[in-house]
Amino acid sequence: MTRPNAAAGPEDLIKIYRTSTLIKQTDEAIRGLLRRGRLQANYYSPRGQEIVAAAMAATLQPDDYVVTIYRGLHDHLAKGVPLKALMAEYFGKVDGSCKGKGGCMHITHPEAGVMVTTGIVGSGMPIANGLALASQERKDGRVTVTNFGDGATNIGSFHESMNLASLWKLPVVFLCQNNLFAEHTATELCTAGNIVDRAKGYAMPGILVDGNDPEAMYAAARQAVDRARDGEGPTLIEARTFRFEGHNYGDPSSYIPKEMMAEAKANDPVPKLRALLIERGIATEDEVAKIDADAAAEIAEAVTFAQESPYPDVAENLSDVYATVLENA
Amino acid sequence: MTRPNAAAGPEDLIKIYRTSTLIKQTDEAIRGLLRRGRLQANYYSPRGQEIVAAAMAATLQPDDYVVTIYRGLHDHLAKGVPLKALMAEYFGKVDGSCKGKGGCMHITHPEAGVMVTTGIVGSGMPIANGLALASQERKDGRVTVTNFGDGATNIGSFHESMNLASLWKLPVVFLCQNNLFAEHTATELCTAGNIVDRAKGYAMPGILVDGNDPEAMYAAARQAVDRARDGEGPTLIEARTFRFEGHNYGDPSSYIPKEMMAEAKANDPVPKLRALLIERGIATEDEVAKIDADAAAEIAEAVTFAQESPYPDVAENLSDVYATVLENA
Amino acid sequence: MAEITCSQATQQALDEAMAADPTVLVFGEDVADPEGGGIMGSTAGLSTKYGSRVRSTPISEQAIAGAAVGAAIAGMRPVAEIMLMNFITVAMDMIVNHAAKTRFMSGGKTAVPLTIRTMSGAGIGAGGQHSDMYEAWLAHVPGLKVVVPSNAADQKALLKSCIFDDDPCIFVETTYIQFVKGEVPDDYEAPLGKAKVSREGTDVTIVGYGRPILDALAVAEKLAAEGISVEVVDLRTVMPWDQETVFKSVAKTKRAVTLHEAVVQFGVGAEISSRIHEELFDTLKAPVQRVGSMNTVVPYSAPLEQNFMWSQDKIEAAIRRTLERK
Amino acid sequence: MAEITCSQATQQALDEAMAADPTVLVFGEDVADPEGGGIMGSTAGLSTKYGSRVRSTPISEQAIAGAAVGAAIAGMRPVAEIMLMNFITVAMDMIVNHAAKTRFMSGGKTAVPLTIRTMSGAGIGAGGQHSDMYEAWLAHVPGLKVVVPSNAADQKALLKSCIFDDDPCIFVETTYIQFVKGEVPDDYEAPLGKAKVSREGTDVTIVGYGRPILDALAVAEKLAAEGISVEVVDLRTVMPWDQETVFKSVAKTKRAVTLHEAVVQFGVGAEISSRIHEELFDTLKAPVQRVGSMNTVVPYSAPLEQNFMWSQDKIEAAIRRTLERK
Ligand SMILES: Cc1ncc(C[n+]2csc(CCOP(=O)(O)OP(=O)(O)O)c2C)c(N)n1
Ligand SMILES: Cc1ncc(C[n+]2csc(CCOP(=O)(O)OP(=O)(O)O)c2C)c(N)n1
Ligand SMILES: [Mg+2]
Ligand SMILES: [Mg+2]
Repeated sequence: MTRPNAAAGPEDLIKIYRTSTLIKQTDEAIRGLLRRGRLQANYYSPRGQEIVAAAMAATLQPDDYVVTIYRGLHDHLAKGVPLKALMAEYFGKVDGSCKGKGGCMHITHPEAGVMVTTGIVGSGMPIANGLALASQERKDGRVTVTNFGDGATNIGSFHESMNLASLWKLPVVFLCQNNLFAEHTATELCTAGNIVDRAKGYAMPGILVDGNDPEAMYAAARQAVDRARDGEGPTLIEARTFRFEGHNYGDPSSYIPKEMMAEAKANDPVPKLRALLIERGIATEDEVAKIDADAAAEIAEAVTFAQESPYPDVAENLSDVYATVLENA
Repeated sequence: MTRPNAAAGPEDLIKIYRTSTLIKQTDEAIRGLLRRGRLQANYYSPRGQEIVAAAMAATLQPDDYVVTIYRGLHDHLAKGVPLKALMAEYFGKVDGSCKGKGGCMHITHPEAGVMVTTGIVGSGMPIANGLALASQERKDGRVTVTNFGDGATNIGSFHESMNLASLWKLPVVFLCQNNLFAEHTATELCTAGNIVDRAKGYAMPGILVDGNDPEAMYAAARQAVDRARDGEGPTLIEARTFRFEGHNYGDPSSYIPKEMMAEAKANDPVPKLRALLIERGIATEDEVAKIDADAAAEIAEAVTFAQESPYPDVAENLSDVYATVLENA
Repeated sequence: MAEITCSQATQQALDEAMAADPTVLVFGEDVADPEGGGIMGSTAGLSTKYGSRVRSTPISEQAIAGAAVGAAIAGMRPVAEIMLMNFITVAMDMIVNHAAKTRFMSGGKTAVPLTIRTMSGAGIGAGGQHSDMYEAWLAHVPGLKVVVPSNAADQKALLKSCIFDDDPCIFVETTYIQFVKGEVPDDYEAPLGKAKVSREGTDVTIVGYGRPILDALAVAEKLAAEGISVEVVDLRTVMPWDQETVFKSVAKTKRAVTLHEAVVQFGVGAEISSRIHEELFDTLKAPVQRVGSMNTVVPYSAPLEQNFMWSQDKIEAAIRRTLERK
Repeated sequence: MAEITCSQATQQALDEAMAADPTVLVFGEDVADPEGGGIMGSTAGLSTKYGSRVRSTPISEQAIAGAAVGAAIAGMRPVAEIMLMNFITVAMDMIVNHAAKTRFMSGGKTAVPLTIRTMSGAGIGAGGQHSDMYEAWLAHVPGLKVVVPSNAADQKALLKSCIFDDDPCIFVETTYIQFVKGEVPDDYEAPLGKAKVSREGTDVTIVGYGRPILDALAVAEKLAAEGISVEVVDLRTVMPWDQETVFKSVAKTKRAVTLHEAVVQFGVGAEISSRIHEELFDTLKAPVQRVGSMNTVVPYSAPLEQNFMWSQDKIEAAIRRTLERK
């Protein structure tokens, strides 16, 4: 069932672009810092997947919940995690989202609805169900979006979560960001059948969409989010996309066919959306240039902030383990 | 693809009946022993599911592998575990299949191809893949059948196993014995969608069959086994059946609608097959009566054997933990 | 005062907690009334009374534990049931990598006030996959609290303490004692992290928890006739355990025996024994002895299972070993 | 003799085992050559050489561990890789309820000669879900063997010992030392269950395993200058551990410190400490000290992580504590 108002309007597209360029530039900044040795971090670049996150977030309310994975920068920024808090967390500083204790793989920022970022493949989904269960019981109208990769669709927690969400009609959206590889393994080598088809086995609607197409992605997201919010239950979205920078920072990506990479980069979704905005007259070159420049300025400020923020005191190792510090531990 | 020779012949039907009546009578004997306090055991009766196991086994070679669950008596007997060894294991005696150390939930009898009986829901499937992987690498032509309940289709290991088996084209048959309940929970309350449909999500053929119909069950099993043996990969069979005695011995089954139970019992598959054999002239009343009597005699002998067998020496607690007894453990 | 079983104690604790706080949710396999209110009846009546706050789940322990983690992060107080302790092996990721660590990894931004109820214990012929006690694993995971009651009153009071605690708690009910009755005073409370001196004594301290406490008390009674005075400390909470009470007791008796159902090797008793030696090296008259089950798989055959388990004889022998030295 | 890294040691052990025995299989995420031969290169070249005996798998740790269990029961010697130790939390059922127990529960009819290779360890900024050492859990499960090498030679020799052992072995490679090089003599062998005295000494014994052995040796070297003579016992096998060697050493030095990466509480050190106290109560001059990581979640921030970890300072302090008493 396609719902009315599922199409992205001009404002939505501008918003998606603003988010996307912020993600793209932040990613470039982080990789620059890593390259120059100014930052040490296990970093999983979302470069190439910006539109998926930006379009999804454009359909969400500020208090909706998001769960994501180590490759989560795009999801974090799209949902509104403040750049300074994010950047400081990457640096392990006390002003980070999690006081530097969680780190870049575990960004949590409830004020922005980012509730969990997990480093264990597939684990976000069962937890997302729990967030959605709370919403269902409280009738708070929130939707929970859980992001995961193509590789994660082969782990048990995916299966258990899809089934439970469907049975209980939980207000959750399962967003599979299919970037065609799980670490170094191509999707078809580790996934029998098509991901989107798995939804049927749980009597759940499945939507296959080009995640790099902002309008298609927005429409798919919108449909799933509205369905969840209306109490009709979960949806699986398989958003096809690509990651330009390999699995983690430093990955030479030798397992990715050269032509595949070249083609993907030729279709870089962020400049493509930029061009589309201008072409359609939704924004002028000056306007998008300003968006780009604003992002750059914000990032520069956040990097400085993060670098200048102090490290947490080592006493932090004993706090937040339990609600109160244990005596003899 | 339906294969030639997939139909059960008269000999097959007689074999299926012989196995079924042995299972049915053994189950009755065990419940009698439990009722009279002559045996203490956590017992999960397969009464009502005899045909599924008997028909499946009729399609297998002696050295094919079987993996099953705590509710496994029917699978064990069908595959040829000697009744004495089985019964002695129930009694925890040294002449049991596993010297009394595993018990009724963990029957292992490699001589009959019964490799694993597990008490952890869903856990047989990943292990079955491993057995099949060994066969594939050794090219020994064996097929592995893994049995599990409807409830087990909602646990992660089911999903991971189905996917891996399909990817690697393992010679394994996933036999879901759908008896409509998982403990006290009706299948539709815990399983979104239809079990058989889940196969499609793994690009695996799925067969829905009336497991209580010996000919239909034989044909389904035959198709799956042949496919596996021919190197074409796994099949999921959803065999609909019913358990007459609730989840475990002593379960009053108050969660099962009375009419449902009455109808199932009215269609008791074992007497039905008996009648069919006579009706079709495959066997005479005398012949089936002799089959029944032979089973009864064998059971009586096995019970006596088991009761007379000694308990294992307590020193057995230290052996078989490791290949050699550890010094300081 | 009426006596109730341990299962009933759980049922009452859940009922009272749900009545007191609408954020308390209960879910697990077969826990709702149409499914019988739990295989032990520990959740009987709750779904009828509290509707969708009580839900039977599919056999999906990761989904169960995960739903508890998520609901807790969102501010609820879920009580999830993992039917038997051996089944936490399929939910360990949720418990260990998520429930335990979320508060710390979020820098205190999200808490996980969940309770996971589970059951286990040998002695009922359930064999190798339905009888294990793995509390030592969980105690080794910073961020978790682990509770193992030994009687109905504590089972009720401690379960409520877990539910209203702001940290993730693993609550282990011992299969064997679930039908044992005990008095539960109305106003009885049991805070987490506090041991109970179940019997006072002067010659040797038994430090344990769960079902074997009953055996410790029986042995203490028996030895009293011989003039051996045994103090029994029921830890109740395994992590964080009440070091103060234990050290105080052992400082007095100068001898100690640790006691639990789990196998001895690498068990909870090792931590307790080590700490006692570290703290009271000069005081101890004899090395701390450890009693638990044998280092083997839980056997099915009845005589083997009895031989495998801790026992009153083994407790008594351990006590006598500590008394050999003057 | 050329020096090789620990990762290369693994690669050589696998290659030699596969060449020697056609029943040896290798599988895990990304282990085949098209996928890079393992994230550390530890399986590089094997799939090219051995074809389908080496397979990259989906991200399905239960399926991976389960396939190993099944293949082992069927008579193969699978070596399965669970990329990081935190991920065994999703495969614990297969390891604990099945691999460990199958031999016993089958009355010896089926054996499970599998090896599970995994990797972990703090100190590389990987944070709360990629750094934990949970070997204490596995040592607490009767039926499993647990091995943690500290150098390339042992990594190679012990891995081969695991592969050709008839019991299920968990082989833990420490992330941090995988690129550390060491000499590996051609004929070097290391049997399971045998410790190595890495340095002889007379005043105090350090009993440990894995990466911290390097720190122990450094501290021993430092203290030697002060005239303090430290014996370093590298257990190598955590379960079953070499009690004979440990007791012999401590009987000589009369003082002991246990050492591992894992958090101290309820860790392997507790078992070792308890056993030493039990056996050598009258010999010990001071209580056994335990060194390990802090009882908290592995923190991300670099200074916090350093503070969390065991360290040479902490080892030295522990040694000095044992020496305070004469
Ligand atoms: C349970 C578990 N197994 C293995 C890993 C190691 N690992 C980290 S990321 C990854 C690949 C995940 O691929 P995918 O789900 O497609 O997400 P992507 O990285 O492509 O965004 C793997 C195998 C893990 N983190 N958790
Ligand atoms: C992982 C796990 N969770 C829960 C249980 C408890 N349990 C034992 S049998 C069972 C029901 C299984 O139902 P189904 O798969 O349909 O098989 P059936 O008993 O009907 O043959 C449950 C929940 C278990 N043994 N293992
Ligand atoms: Mg991917
Ligand atoms: Mg069933």
